[in-house]
Amino acid sequence: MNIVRRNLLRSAGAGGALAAMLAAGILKPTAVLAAEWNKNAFEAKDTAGAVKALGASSAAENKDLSMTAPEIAENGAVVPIEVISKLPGTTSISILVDKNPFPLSASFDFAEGGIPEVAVRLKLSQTSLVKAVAKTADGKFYTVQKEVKVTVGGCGG
Amino acid sequence: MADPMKIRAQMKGDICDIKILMSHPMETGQRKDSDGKVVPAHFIQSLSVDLNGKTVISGQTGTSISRNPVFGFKVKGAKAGDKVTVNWLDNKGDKRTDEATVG
Amino acid sequence: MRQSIAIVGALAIVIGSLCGQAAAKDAATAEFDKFREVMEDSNPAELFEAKGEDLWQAKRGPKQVALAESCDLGLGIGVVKGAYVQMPRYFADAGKVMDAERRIVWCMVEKQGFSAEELFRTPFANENFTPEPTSLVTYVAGASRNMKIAVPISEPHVQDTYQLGREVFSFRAGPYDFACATCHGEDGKRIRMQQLPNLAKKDEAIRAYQGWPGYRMTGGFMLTQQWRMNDCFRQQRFPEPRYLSDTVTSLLTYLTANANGNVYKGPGIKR
Amino acid sequence: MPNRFVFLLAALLVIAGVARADDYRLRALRMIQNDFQAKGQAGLDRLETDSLQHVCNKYSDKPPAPLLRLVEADQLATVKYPADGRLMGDWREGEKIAQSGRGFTWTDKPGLPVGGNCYNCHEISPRELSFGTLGPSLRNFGRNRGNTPEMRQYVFSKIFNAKSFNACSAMPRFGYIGALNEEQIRHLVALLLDPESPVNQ
Repeated sequence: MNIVRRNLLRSAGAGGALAAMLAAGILKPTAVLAAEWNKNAFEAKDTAGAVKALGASSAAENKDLSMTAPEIAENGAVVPIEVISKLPGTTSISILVDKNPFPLSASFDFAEGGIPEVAVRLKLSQTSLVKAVAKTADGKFYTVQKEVKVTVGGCGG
Repeated sequence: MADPMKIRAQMKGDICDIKILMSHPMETGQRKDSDGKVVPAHFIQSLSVDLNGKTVISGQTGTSISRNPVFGFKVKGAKAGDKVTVNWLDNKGDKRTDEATVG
Repeated sequence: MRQSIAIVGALAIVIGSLCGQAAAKDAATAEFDKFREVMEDSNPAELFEAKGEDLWQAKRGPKQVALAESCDLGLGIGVVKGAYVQMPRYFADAGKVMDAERRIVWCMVEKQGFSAEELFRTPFANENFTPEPTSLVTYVAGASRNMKIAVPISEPHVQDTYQLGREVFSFRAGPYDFACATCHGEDGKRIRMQQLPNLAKKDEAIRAYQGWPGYRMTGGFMLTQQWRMNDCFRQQRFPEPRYLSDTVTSLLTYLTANANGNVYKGPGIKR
Repeated sequence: MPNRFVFLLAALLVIAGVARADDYRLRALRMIQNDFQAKGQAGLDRLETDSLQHVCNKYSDKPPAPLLRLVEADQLATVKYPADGRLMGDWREGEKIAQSGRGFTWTDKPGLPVGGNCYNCHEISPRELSFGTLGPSLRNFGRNRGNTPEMRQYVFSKIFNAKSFNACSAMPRFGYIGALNEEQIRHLVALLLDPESPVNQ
């Protein structure tokens, strides 16, 4: 089962009943989506706080977790980032922009069938480290990071 | 109501490549309009990708996602003709569900 | 004195182009190019193509007529595929050479009965608003994707407009003495990090042509060739060209016909 | 005889061609006058060309040599040097001016200070990677050319009125049109020539 959904069930305090409702299609998927948003993590003002709110205490670098990001972004409003995890049993990938007002940008959970490879486009308010944190089924966290430079545009300056 | 998404789901070998374009302002709550007034935050918070009715990837997003978001995902166990459904929901309760057929 | 300055100047230009520029420029440009494909592969412009298609098909306006059943883009009423890459062209019913946006707005006014005044008031998109002609142009442009640009340049009206466009292109005026050609008349130049295609040359004009209509990453909205010309004149420190004016059409005729023979890959995605 | 005929024909064709080009030029000018509207600080008077612009337009930026020298001398005569003779300011201020591309568009507020637009076209400090290439690189400008009084005067003049040295240069006449004042130009001279400036590091 999807980890986020499991958390939801636990916090709802009536896992069995909710699961049954879900299975019966009484709760629309968007209702589930609404309950999932991790406010603490997304509203954390620094990377350390966000990572902590995701439940990661220490994360190690590993060659099986990689990130593709431009060294210099053509436009900070749309920076293409791809994160690929070849770590066995990857259950989630989160992406953070260190210098943004709220660093946590996105967090994805992979159920059976979902391959832990995601491509997103992010806003960078300035030159910053972009960081990915992956979680594996055994509860371990891994990380990778890259610096993306944001440049000034033409004409208007 | 929000505009429809564009979803492309294409088999590449035994992996299904899914590209999603969403129509959404993704307001950070920090931008000021031309009159100098702060534009309130308005952004997608959650999304899910279902294959034949079963969620394979679910995501949560914050204000750092670019306006008119673009996502790329990969799914295994799919075949041509399967149904891919994408849902999103934003912080104001707006939502959208769209479908595509795997090609 | 003058002579020695000139010599030193020439020397500095040579040194500049040999070392400083080359290294820094190429690293950044190469990096942009690497991610260009990724960006173009999933271009939010597609969202506007879809919107434009709905607008094209729907019965709308005071006359409750669909453009699909009333608007001739040059290849017959309702024919969209391939029309974009053959504009600007001469339209006998209007007695004018028209670019795609000008023609679409003409159809909206003449066929559907929309108010020209209203359409002219807010012609370009911003964060909160996308004009209907913008979505329509994006749809029409997308329907010519992967087709060869073929402005009918031998048609006398088009040829005449092309010649006028060439003159507009090189007209210097304003406080900074700028013409279009000041920035777009040489190969391989940049303003800050932005490439400046040489619009007089076939292989470079195509780059400008297929950029617009384009999804602008800054702000995240859709902008058209009409907007591009308008904003170039702003940066040229000129007064504002009227929306859909002969001057703008002539420039678009000049740069599009210069790109004739190339395959159109737009709508674009731009910085 | 046939040779003379061919020559005559060719001459006539050339004249016809020139006449046609002039015709388009005039018609384009009339079309422009008709198609623009004043907006913000950008009035329609900006479409009226001054003598320099007229010459450059007429000769497609390549006026004949005697005219070129005349025009350049004319432009050089517009340069106003500081009364106190001081040509070097603070390169740090110069860097800020060089970075800004603001000024004179219909969306800009009228009045000073406007930016120098320098990085739009030139490589200057090695710390700024986002630079244009319309103009030559100015990297190591002072180191290559020397921080001499003559060089200071040349740089001041060039920024004040670039057309003094190249009549149809792409570079605006920043001092002449009142975009940059004396103090700002001094700072830019320092940015290029001061040995402490990052340009020369």
